[in-house]
Amino acid sequence: MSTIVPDQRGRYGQFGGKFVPETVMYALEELEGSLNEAMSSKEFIEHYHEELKKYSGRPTPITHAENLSKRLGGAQIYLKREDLNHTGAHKLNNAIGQALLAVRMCKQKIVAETGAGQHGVAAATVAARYGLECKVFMGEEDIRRQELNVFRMKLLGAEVVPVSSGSKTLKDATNEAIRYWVSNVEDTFYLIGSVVGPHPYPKMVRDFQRVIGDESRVQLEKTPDKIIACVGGGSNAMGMFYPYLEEQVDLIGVEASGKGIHTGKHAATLSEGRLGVIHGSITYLLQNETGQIQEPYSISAGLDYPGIGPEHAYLSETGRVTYKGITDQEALDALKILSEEEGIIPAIESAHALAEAIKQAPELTASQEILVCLSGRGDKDVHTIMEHLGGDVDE
Amino acid sequence: MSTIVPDQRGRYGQFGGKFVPETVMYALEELEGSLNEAMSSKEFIEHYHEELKKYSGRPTPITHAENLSKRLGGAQIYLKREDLNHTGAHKLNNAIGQALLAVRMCKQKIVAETGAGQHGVAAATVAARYGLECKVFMGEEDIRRQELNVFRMKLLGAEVVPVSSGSKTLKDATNEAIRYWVSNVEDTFYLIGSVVGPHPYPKMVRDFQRVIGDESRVQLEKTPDKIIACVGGGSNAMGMFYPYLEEQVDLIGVEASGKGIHTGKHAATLSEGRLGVIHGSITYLLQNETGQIQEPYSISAGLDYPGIGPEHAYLSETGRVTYKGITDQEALDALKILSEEEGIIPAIESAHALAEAIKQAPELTASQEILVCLSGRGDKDVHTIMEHLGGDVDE
Amino acid sequence: MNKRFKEHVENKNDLFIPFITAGDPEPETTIELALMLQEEGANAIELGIPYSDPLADGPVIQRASERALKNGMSLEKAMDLVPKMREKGLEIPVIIFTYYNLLLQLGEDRFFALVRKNDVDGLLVPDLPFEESGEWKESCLKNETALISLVAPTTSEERLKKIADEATGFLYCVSSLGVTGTRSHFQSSVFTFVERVKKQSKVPVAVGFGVSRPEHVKELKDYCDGVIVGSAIIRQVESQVEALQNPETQKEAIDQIRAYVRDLVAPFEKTTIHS
Amino acid sequence: MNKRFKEHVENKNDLFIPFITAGDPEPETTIELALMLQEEGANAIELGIPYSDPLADGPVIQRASERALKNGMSLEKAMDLVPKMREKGLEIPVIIFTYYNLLLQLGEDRFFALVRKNDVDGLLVPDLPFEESGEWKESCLKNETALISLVAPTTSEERLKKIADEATGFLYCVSSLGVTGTRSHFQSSVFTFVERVKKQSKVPVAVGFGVSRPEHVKELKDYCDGVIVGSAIIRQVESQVEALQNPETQKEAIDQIRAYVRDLVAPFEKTTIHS
Ligand SMILES: Cc1ncc(COP(=O)(O)O)c(C=O)c1O
Ligand SMILES: Cc1ncc(COP(=O)(O)O)c(C=O)c1O
Repeated sequence: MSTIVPDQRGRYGQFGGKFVPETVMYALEELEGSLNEAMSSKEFIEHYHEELKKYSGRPTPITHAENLSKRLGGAQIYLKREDLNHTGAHKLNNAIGQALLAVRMCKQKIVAETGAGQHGVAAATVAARYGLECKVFMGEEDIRRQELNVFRMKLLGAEVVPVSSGSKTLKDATNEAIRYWVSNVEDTFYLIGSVVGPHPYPKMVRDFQRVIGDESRVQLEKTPDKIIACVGGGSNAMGMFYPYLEEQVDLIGVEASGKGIHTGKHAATLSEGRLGVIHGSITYLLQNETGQIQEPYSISAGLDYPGIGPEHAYLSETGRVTYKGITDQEALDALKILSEEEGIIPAIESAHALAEAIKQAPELTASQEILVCLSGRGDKDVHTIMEHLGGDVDE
Repeated sequence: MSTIVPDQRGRYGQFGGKFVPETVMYALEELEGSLNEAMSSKEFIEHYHEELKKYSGRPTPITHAENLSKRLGGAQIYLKREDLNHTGAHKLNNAIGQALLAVRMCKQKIVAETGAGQHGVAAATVAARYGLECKVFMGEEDIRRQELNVFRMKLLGAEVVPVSSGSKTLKDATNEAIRYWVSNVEDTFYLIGSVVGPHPYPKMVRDFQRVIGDESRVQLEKTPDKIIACVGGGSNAMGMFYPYLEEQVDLIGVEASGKGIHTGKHAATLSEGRLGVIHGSITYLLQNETGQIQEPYSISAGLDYPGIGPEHAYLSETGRVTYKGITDQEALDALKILSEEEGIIPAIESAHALAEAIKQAPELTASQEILVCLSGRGDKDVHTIMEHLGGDVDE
Repeated sequence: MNKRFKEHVENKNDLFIPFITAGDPEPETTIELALMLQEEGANAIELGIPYSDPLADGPVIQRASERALKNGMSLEKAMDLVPKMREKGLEIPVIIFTYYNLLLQLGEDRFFALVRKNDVDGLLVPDLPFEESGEWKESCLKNETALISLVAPTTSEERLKKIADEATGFLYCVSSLGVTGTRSHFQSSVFTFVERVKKQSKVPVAVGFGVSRPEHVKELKDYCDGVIVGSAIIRQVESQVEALQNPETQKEAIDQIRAYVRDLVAPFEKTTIHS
Repeated sequence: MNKRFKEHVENKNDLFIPFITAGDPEPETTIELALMLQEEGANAIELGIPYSDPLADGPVIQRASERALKNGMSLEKAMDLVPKMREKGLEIPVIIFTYYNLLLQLGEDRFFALVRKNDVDGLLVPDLPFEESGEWKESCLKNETALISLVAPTTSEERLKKIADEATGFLYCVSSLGVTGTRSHFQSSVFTFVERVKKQSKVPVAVGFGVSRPEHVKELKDYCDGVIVGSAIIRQVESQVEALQNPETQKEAIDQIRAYVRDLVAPFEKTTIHS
């Protein structure tokens, strides 16, 4: 990892960049300038860390999953507990950072996209906390599926704007958020929820999420043998991996292979996608032959994004990170195992990472260690799990 | 506070004691012995604190509610963030302690009662984590109302036993749990969820919850002017107050006055109850003229308990703690204000404490401080809030 | 010592002590049942006071409590039933079985005033343990009222001695851990336990919790001085609950229950009033 | 420089550059619309390629995209329409308006092969900013294809200069921040902005985004060299979408749209083919 990424143009190798309408270029330049200024301001960094600590409850602990490790009979599994963040997932780390930046840039409004509603809740939360107006774009289909998160956002004072274009889900909500931003760049900050979008977003989100990996390095006595994280857009994984890129450790990202790659119902962007442009960035994405973006599928609303952060595309290409696929069923099984063995109900997203750990642990010895990023809690998914596991949960 | 409570008989002044069938006396004696032994074991205490830290994510932070304080124009309001505990409330502090004790006592099973399901989830969680079988008794009426928590418990591997006796709610679930315990004292540990029940439960639960107050004392630079906590059975309040009993600080417990004391639909045990025996302990309780226990009412499932921990009854009698009532509507208003001002959706229980702080803050100056115990997060209540606030949440 | 206890319980064996819930399904029935039970050889009646939260009781007695509460029964009203039973010829002691909260609310003075007025013979408070019972014991002594204590298999030797030393009326052995209810067999440990109690006790030792079949009575007969029968009888009441409330069928219903009781206590070979 | 641009756009003013979505509602209509627009004085046609994620477009053009996609339109098929338009008499330049991803998937070589084969005159890629466009600009030059650049009110002076320096065909001024769509009035800042662009530009300067009323055209006329009209025309198409697909009513529908267009550009006082 000798090259510094991203480069001046916001490229990670051939990935990334700024593929946006001219109307947004100014806002991106402004953002980049303010971001660089803020990130080198001791006061800003301190404020950000203070809020992480006193508001979101960081550092999140690392829990040794002793029962699970014993059951698998291989490596020791450790869980980085991002589920213990305020609002229940790693998403808040980034939302706090961006919202503080928005305030520093004297923006009065934030706009965000959301799929399952986790990032929307995080955005609404920081908007309330830092006195910003907040609009969250959300597909009509997702609004229907995620009623409770919609209400949480409203309770937090945010306006949830239904998106009826396209497939009425995350990618369309993102388009709509960008459209809104384009029309309101002057007073509005676009708070993106993952390491996606045009430069400098992927870098900014990574830098606000790297606290996950930074803390882990301090908390663990030694570098683990493997680190595993799920990848939707890729922010929890980048946050976890980034501080470990130069270390001797296997890094494994896990995509959702949904009902199985062969069924076409999946969100396995890296294994099934082709190079293209989505939401302002060149990366891999799921698309048909002529380049129309395809709707991905996963049981977990946080993983069904048709693209992937450009830095992941780069890390996949360079081979530094290995990417695997986990199906709905494998994730559900892992979720059930962790619940019963350790009393932790993970988000279905996080259960994908866990499922991969469960596969790999038996191949290691008891003195080896796997660190799993438990990106969020499963409370938000209980309805979905109920539908899928049905009555047979206690058998 | 010169007298040491409880005394040998488990009495806090005239309150407390062990009013249980002879069949349980042995188990209480055994428990008391093991508890005393464990609490003086450095190893046990360390293990308990290690689990609080690495599993539940303690210490929980104290958040300065700056926007809220400004809006109220009086005291600075600080929030002790018990909502950031694993599973979302202070309940886990106690559940971890008791479960570790159960393991130390070589019990293989735990039994617990639950109303809203928060303690049930905490019990199921620690049962999974420490390898115990778990039965949770829950009123049929509550099972219907708290479907998601029921499923969480099942997912965690616990058996949820429906209780159809009496009013089919918390007090009946408690009776049933005690009955089960009576029949299975040899291998079963009864994990009570609040500072109620026969001695040594109120003391034990308090001692496992005092971490709330102990941490607060370390975290705050000075002793606040007032400390406010809600009171169902009274465990979060006792945990918060206990380490401050000898300090110069107003301590205020908040009961649920439901739809208003005059309507009879409330859970204001201290103001409306009479001395009596409930669940093995002499304390104040809501009862009719002849001594039949009455079903309390509150919008918050965690506060509608017809009794109150005996130590609270004592602290009320001695005047050390003042107890106030907050209505459903006041609590809902407070919940909405905190959500919008600070991006924190509190449990409706906790919102009762907050509502009292909102009443009292304007009477203090900006250099004075009120510490509120934010006992839990509101996610579990979103359905209830939806029903009550309906469509007008964003007006 | 209360004269009725002296006459019907003291130094006796083959004691048959049935439990009925006052006001289940309504007060009249309770009186009739008490009389019938005396006719079938009962040595004392435990008159259960219905309570909203009967945590020592199993589902059968809980339901009886609910039925009685629905009809407005209370501790005070239940005690007022006793003279009516006496009027109709009840001679055996009546023991008020009540949870402690009901006593607390009525108050010690008022309770004992009622004890005296209504000629009540004993008191059993399942959730008032030995350690907390001092004051009540004194008042009971003063009022010649037996305060029945319970002992359980888990009761330590030391405690057992203390309890037995101060026991009045009879000692109630809980046959197994658990709440009241009926079970199909006794564990052998029950017999060892009862022998242990017998050794300490100066008053008769009766076994309760789960006695519901003639075989139970037969099994226990040689180890103790008697049995307490609760849920088994209440279950009979429950099965006749409609018939008991209809004046035309009431007698028949009582006789059905009588037949069950007669069968149950047959091993005692009692000389009953009817025979 | 492409000969059609030379003839119809270069050094011209009162430019009328309409946008239509290829294949909305089906390919035949697109051809007819292009011809009608030429008849009404269009100086060039922007042929929009439907895309699943048209993030620079407002709801009207999004819906047009969806209609066209449903009927299987693609970048390749859209380019194949151009010779058919020529056959029927289209003389003005045709500019392919496409999101970058579609270009990437088709590939540069294949795209320019199609450009040559089908005699396409220009290219506009709303999400390919100046910094990333170098390679495509070269190929465009090589293929005598204008690469139309956009400038916005927020574009810095420095950037504007760079963009204007390399502009070919015409410069597309975004009249306001926002996506395409129609608005009721222009802010005065628009005119200052357009003047700023005019100063830098060596090619004609056209204003787009929101032009939908004759008053708009009148207002803008004196500040710039022409207008681009997108959503306003597509909205007309949308309102005739049924009629356009019925051979019997198609002509009438097109004439309805024609009437709207004629009215819109009336302030230009064009000598149109029909008149
Ligand atoms: C709990 C959780 N984990 C993971 C993700 C995926 O996002 P990312 O890949 O950016 O971490 C989400 C997105 O909503 C999430 O909620
Ligand atoms: C969040 C929360 N706060 C408070 C309570 C009340 O319990 P206690 O008074 O024991 O703290 C509960 C009980 O379920 C609860 O869930």
